[in-house]
Amino acid sequence: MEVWLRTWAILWKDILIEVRTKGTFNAMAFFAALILFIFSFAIGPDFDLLRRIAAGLLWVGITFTGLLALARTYHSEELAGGLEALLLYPGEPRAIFLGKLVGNLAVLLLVEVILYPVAAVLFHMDLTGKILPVAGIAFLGTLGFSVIGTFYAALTLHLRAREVMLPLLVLPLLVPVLLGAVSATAALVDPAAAGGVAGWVRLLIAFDVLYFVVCTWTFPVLLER
Amino acid sequence: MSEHKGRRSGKKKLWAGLGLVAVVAALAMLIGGGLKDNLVYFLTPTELEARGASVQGEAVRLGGQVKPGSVHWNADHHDLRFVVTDGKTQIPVHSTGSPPSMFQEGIGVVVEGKFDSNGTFQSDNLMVKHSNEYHPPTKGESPRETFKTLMPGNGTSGSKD
Amino acid sequence: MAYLWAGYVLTWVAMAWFAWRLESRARDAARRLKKSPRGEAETPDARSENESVRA
Amino acid sequence: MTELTASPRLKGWHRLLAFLAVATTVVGSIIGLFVVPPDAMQGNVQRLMYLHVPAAWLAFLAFFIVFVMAVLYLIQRDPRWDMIAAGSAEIGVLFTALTLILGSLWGKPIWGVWWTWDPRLTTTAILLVIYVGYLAVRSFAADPERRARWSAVVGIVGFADVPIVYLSVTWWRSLHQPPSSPMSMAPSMLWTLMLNVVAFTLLFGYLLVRKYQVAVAERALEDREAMR
Repeated sequence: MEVWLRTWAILWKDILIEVRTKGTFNAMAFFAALILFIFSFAIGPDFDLLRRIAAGLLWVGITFTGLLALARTYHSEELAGGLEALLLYPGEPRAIFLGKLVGNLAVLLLVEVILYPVAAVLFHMDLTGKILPVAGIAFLGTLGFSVIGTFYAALTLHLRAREVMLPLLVLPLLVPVLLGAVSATAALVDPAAAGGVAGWVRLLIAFDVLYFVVCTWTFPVLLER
Repeated sequence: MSEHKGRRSGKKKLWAGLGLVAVVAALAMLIGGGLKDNLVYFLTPTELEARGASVQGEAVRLGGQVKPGSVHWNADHHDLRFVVTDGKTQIPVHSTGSPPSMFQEGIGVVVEGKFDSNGTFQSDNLMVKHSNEYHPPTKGESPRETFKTLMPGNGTSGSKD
Repeated sequence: MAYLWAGYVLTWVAMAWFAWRLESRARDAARRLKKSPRGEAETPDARSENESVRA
Repeated sequence: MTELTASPRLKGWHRLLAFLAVATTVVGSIIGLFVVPPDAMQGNVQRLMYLHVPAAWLAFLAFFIVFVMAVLYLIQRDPRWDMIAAGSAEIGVLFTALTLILGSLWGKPIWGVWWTWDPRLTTTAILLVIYVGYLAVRSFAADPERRARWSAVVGIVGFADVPIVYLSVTWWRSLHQPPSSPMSMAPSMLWTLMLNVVAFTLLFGYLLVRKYQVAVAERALEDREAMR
């Protein structure tokens, strides 16, 4: 069980740093909302169109904001010397991955708590009575995003041009996850959308599991020496 | 020490086994689980009709067979009308511009567009879906050449060969 | 027919270009390996010296 | 690293492979273009199949080798596995791009479009981007040991997409036709296709062996430079 203890320790350390330094959470939430504002303003008053593409725009916002969050995943360690500093943490390196993963997941979910109501207002999405299933899909999508993102953030940490490399590596792998999240949300909000919700949720779960296992397995390789 | 290590590697094996099971389950879910209804590139006429009025004015892809005998091609106006069927439901399609050279009666097509108010499917993009069968022309038959059929002066359709 | 020929020509060109680039890199590496055996100087003098030694 | 250059095992291979590859490719192209009859439905454009299908096969083969070599590298940490993986990935990217372009050239006259977001096409494009990312990781990592380790991980995670590409046509309703089987093709066409698959595979063998030799030589040069 020491893995869980270490996971918690790393998570708690990051939370403390975030709270004490009044981190970037506010700015990130504002950025995400700003993206939605710009879209809804640029597209104009075509309500039908807005409603149909709402889920897609929402996830564009989440993706961009998420990429910002991911780039900062190992920020505190970086200031102390990069991945080498991470290696100083004793015990199972997978705990580092899990701790950082939960951290990213929590930050993104908090952003989404703000983002979904904003999107509902701007894009005329009717969420009444569907809040739980929509939240479930948001969780599954964000989980897949965070797993791949936390993993590749560690990989790109010491790469040249990493600001470009992180999205370049992450986005292709995220296609199935984003496809599932967008389509499932759209199917819930707009009953006319293609396919049932169940199939998309299955796609999401399958890729979440696949990515989680492969990334947790191979993460220690990234932290060697 | 060795005992401790043995217990640890046993635990590691347990986790690795669990991971493997999870991966296999995920892959099985992708292959077997009802994704067939979701990851569809096009809708069949029956499915499209089942959607009813909800797809009015919404861009969709419709896929099916060109019903034999339903093709009307106006070469002067590049105006093409035909019926797409899946054996059960039939949907009239209207398309402008030259169709792909493979277009003929009985062949599979995918059209992108939307329903107009008359219930005719207005196609913006007409694509031909060909089968995975390949064979040389039989004796006396000449192979089709691209852009020969359905071009001005060629009458209604290229179904005769 | 234009599509057909475009496809074939493009494939041949792509293959030839890739192989040619590879071969020139191989030649270059082999030349440099010969030139500076065991990390010695790369001057023409040194090379001829080495060759004479080997001969 | 110097003992790598000393190993003479692959020395003469590439010439034989190069000769065989060129010979079979020339013969395969001539038969595909002029000897075998055109398809009854599609006419001469169908001859693109003799390039498109072998190119796609090579792409799968190359990425499979990247995957296997990545796993081997992570187990044994032998830099030679990494060199093979790197060469294979580069060849794989070339042939994935060729597959897409040839498919596009085939699709325009037959389907009527250069490109559409069909599952097969989409997943193949994603595959290309994933392995371009793999090569980018390699080019942006300076230290050889780290480069090998990181790219191995990228190769393993990225390979998850390959079976999905292959099966996408049978799983999902698409515009792309399902893979042909010996039953659905005339024998003469099948043999031409097989010949071209062999030709492409020989070419792959030659390119991979040569890539490996170059990698070994350049590594030796790097080490000498570092020793100075």
